[in-house]
Amino acid sequence: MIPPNTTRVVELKIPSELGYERVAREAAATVARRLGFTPERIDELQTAVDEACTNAIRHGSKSDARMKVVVLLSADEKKLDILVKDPGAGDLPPTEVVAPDIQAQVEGRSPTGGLGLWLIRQMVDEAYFMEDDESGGNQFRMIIYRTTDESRSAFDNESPSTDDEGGSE
Amino acid sequence: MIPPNTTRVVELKIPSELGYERVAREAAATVARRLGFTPERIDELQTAVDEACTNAIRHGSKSDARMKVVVLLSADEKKLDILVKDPGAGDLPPTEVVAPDIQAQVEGRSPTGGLGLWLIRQMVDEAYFMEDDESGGNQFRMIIYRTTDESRSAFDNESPSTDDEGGSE
Amino acid sequence: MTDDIQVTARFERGATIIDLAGDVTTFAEEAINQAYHDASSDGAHNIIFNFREDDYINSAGIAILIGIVTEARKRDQRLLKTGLSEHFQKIFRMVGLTQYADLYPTLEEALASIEETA
Amino acid sequence: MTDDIQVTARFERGATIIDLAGDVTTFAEEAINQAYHDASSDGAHNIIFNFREDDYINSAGIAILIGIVTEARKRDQRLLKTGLSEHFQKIFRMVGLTQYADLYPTLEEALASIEETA
Ligand SMILES: Nc1ncnc2c1ncn2[C@@H]1O[C@H](COP(=O)(O)OP(=O)(O)O)[C@@H](O)[C@H]1O
Ligand SMILES: Nc1ncnc2c1ncn2[C@@H]1O[C@H](COP(=O)(O)OP(=O)(O)O)[C@@H](O)[C@H]1O
Repeated sequence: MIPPNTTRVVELKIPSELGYERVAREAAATVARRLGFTPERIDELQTAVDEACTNAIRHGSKSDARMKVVVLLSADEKKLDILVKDPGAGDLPPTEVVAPDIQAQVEGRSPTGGLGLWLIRQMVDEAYFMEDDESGGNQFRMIIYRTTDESRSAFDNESPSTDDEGGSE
Repeated sequence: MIPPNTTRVVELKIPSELGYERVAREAAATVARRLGFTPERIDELQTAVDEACTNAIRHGSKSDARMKVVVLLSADEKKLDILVKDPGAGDLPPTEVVAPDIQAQVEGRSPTGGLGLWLIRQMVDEAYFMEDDESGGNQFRMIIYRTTDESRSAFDNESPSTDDEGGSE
Repeated sequence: MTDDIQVTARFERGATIIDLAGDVTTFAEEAINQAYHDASSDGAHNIIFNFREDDYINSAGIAILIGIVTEARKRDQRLLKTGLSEHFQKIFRMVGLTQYADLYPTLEEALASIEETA
Repeated sequence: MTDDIQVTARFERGATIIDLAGDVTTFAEEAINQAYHDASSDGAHNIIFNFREDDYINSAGIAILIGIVTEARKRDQRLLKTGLSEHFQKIFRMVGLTQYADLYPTLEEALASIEETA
């Protein structure tokens, strides 16, 4: 009935307020679990989504709770594709990501912080700001690919039969 | 800066496929935790949201994964207000909710099931289908009120200071 | 989501223990019914459904259990439930399932009760 | 979200143990710094940050810990970290925090190491 390999999309809008990134991180974890990703990769994904949303809240919306951050989680048989959109209320995001110099931070030669984007890069297969968004906001994209091992389940028509007639469930 | 008592809204769209109700249930729990609801009430809320979304998927969308169920979680200082919208692809929802007759089910005199709506009623302060939705779909509304005990936090401006300048976080 | 539930059975101190770990929903139907029927074929008299504190159970899961209660009555089996969180203990009581399947907080207490009545 | 973190301190076997339960994010900054400064004022030499397996730590939380490492170096204190999940152990290593604060899987192992070097 449903065409095979239909992409499943979960869309989430959260207020631009620190704390709500947790909703996004847990939604991503639930979707990834459903797709059969390993616990380790789900942990990595959670860190990536949390950092991306935290940035979208802090930098992309200046923590104004009247603004919104949108998270799109698109799953198909090959990958989980995540888009984090913010209103672009802050400065432009950086075009390069540098590894944090912890030693300099510890020795007080540079301010602490600046770990998020670098960490995201270590966690997912692809991560970048998309160019040319008509909306004027930022779009940050992250992808994790499913390994052959993870590519079973969820798309193999294994849902239980469900009719809407009630009776024995 | 932000007007006090601004309502915080989390919006979630999930594919109409069993399993995705879990994303909604967890999002509701996270928001409720943030509002200071007790663990017991969060458990109740999870059951209510899960059942409402399961119905929206099974009955309101006939489990067609190309359709969507929308969940709106609106929090203010008084309550958490939850709206579950489905495309209305099935029959009209019932206007009355009857307590399940477990004895009849166990004795085989009536089919098992039919617990969801009744259970929701036991879990939340208010629960009903809204009438007259222009969209032609169903809108199911659930409310839990915050007790005086729970009404602190989250709306008392206790967020940490967050600027977008980086530096020490 | 099929991976979200694990159903395993073992025999101990006069009872068949069916351990349930994960989400008890429609997706669990086949595995739970299978475990119950295997136990019945083996002539089990006391059957314990042993949940985990963090299992999630929805109304479809409860419907599965009602179905099993129905069969257990015909076979004159004793059903017990253990390990449920407070929340689901409350729901099982509200729904009336506790009339047909005794609730024990822990597996140990359920096993002790079986040994007493043996 | 302030309720999402619990920070408590205790003294045991030659070490100040700061137990962290919950989300280690910006919201935790005050509580963690406070606990660290109280320990320092009491003259603590060995300070163990004892996480829970299911704590969540984001980059803002790591920044708080880097801040404490910076101060601990000045005070010649020894910092240890215990109880972290595999995931956060890996992240702490990637970031380089482990150069400045020894990682032990369990609190017991950290305490034993302190007693050895005492
Ligand atoms: N969504 C965004 N919009 C605008 N700027 C961003 C965004 N995300 C990151 N940045 C910029 O990139 C810098 C580095 O981000 P990050 O590595 O996460 O560290 P931190 O947030 O601690 O500064 C930020 O300080 C900010 O200037
Ligand atoms: N969103 C909905 N759209 C249409 N019908 C609904 C919806 N929710 C519930 N119903 C109807 O109400 C009945 C009772 O629902 P419920 O108490 O949840 O039990 P069950 O889903 O097991 O039948 C369903 O069988 C269905 O006919």
